[in-house]
Amino acid sequence: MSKNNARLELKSISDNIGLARVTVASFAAQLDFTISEIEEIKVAVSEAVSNAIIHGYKDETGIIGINLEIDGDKLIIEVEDSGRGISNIEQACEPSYTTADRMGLGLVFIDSFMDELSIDSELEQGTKIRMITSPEKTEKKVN
Amino acid sequence: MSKNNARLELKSISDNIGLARVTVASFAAQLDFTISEIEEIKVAVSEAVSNAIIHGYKDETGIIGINLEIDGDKLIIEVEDSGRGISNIEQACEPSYTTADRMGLGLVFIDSFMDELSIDSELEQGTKIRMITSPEKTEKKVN
Amino acid sequence: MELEIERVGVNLIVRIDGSLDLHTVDTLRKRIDEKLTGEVGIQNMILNLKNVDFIDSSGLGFIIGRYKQINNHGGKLKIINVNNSIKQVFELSGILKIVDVFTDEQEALQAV
Amino acid sequence: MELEIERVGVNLIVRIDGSLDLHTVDTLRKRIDEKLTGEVGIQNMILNLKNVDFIDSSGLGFIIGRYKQINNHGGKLKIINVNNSIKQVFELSGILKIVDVFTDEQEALQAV
Ligand SMILES: Nc1ncnc2c1ncn2[C@@H]1O[C@H](COP(=O)(O)OP(=O)(O)O)[C@@H](O)[C@H]1O
Ligand SMILES: Nc1ncnc2c1ncn2[C@@H]1O[C@H](COP(=O)(O)OP(=O)(O)O)[C@@H](O)[C@H]1O
Repeated sequence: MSKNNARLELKSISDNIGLARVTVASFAAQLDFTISEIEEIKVAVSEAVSNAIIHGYKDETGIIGINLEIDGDKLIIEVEDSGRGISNIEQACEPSYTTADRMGLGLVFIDSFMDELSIDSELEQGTKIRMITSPEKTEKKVN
Repeated sequence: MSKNNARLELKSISDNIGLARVTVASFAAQLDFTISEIEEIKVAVSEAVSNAIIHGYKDETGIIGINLEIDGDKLIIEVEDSGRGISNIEQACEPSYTTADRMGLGLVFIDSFMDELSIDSELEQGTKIRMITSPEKTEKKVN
Repeated sequence: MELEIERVGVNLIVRIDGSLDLHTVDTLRKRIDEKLTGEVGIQNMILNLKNVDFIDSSGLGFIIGRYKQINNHGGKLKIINVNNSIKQVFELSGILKIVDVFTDEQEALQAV
Repeated sequence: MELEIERVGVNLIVRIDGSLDLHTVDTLRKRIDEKLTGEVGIQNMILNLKNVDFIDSSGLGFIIGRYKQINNHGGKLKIINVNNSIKQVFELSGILKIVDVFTDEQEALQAV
């Protein structure tokens, strides 16, 4: 499996967070991730989808798109909403920073659990979070 | 949960059949299906997606779309491809009828396991299979 | 997600089954609040996470929230059974520095 | 999907772990064919489906295919451990009228 891709579209309701996790985990299983790496991927997806629901769409309901791609040994996950957008991305990534009386740890978790994280956002247009990870991170980090 | 919907898009490669099953099963779990009803739903999805891969796209690769909807106690699943289409739908549904040296049981299984099945197909345009089912079928059938 | 709440003296044992995420924490919070306001004399809370198969920052927020709630009234929050699926999130978050973790309900009951 | 093949006298015991669908049957078929052509004297096949968690009509086609292959050479195909997840498909398909089902490998070995 060196190339594959899929896309999942969901209504931005919390009932669908588990579905997002399960789908991404099943797609990810095409690469040789360890169980604990799959857990980390699930956390990252859960954070990104929760953010789209709570911050992106807030009191409205919209569509969340999840693009999945396997490219060689890389798993690329994009979570996008057409919601309110982030005004200051750098600030949003700081630990404990939250605009909604939450933990402010979502983006921190994504950043810790994934190899790469990039955020693309425009006010009133929406947000796209792109995360990349590969199996056996520890081994690679040691080298 | 009285209204929800999601859409999954996949490349038509057999690696993705398990992903389709897992995603649909997870979505279906929002209704009160028994374990054996979930098994039946998985079989139906597996048949429809396999058909899109083998018959719809044959030697090419295309996109398979899976629309999922919950409406009251109904689960509505649509599997669509933009492949070669079915020339005679009635014939295609007959047990043992196959154009690819297979069992000819795929559509029979879908029809048995789901409450409703309808097929929309046009040659060289593609095929859309729509299936509907609800929890506790046996109870309802007895009444 | 399933929830089992048992009272043992001044302690409330809360056993959670399923995922701790944005979707489940509201219900959990409400069910626990009902118990805390409906009964008098509850001091400490023991969260049994043995059957929690997933937790993210929303779930962590739920635990921290219970910690504050109990702590504000002079009680203690104890956690038991942090299994492998949720270990990473616990370690990364630093929550282990605030909340005490025990291996079984008996041990936690003795420690409160 | 995982596969374990063991030879016991003239019998080939095939233990399958995972799903029997379009994605897995080609590999299974090839691995079994290699064994059947690579070794002489194999007469019967016992398919142990204990750890098969899913089967659809492609998986059924695989079993019928093995049945024909073995039957054409005068051998017998036996199936053991049709568990709950795959029972519905077996019953609906009518395959039970063709292939004999046993409860364990020992019983199947004695019956061939
Ligand atoms: N999809 C999004 N749309 C709009 N704002 C977002 C989005 N994701 C994150 N943010 C902003 O970034 C902040 C930090 O996010 P995060 O680290 O996940 O913490 P939390 O969700 O606990 O607030 C959020 O409080 C919010 O202001
Ligand atoms: N998505 C599709 N696109 C084109 N043809 C199809 C499609 N689905 C089914 N068919 C046709 O209907 C026939 C019967 O399908 P089915 O009952 O699933 O049996 P099988 O897949 O074993 O052939 C197929 O052989 C094929 O000719």
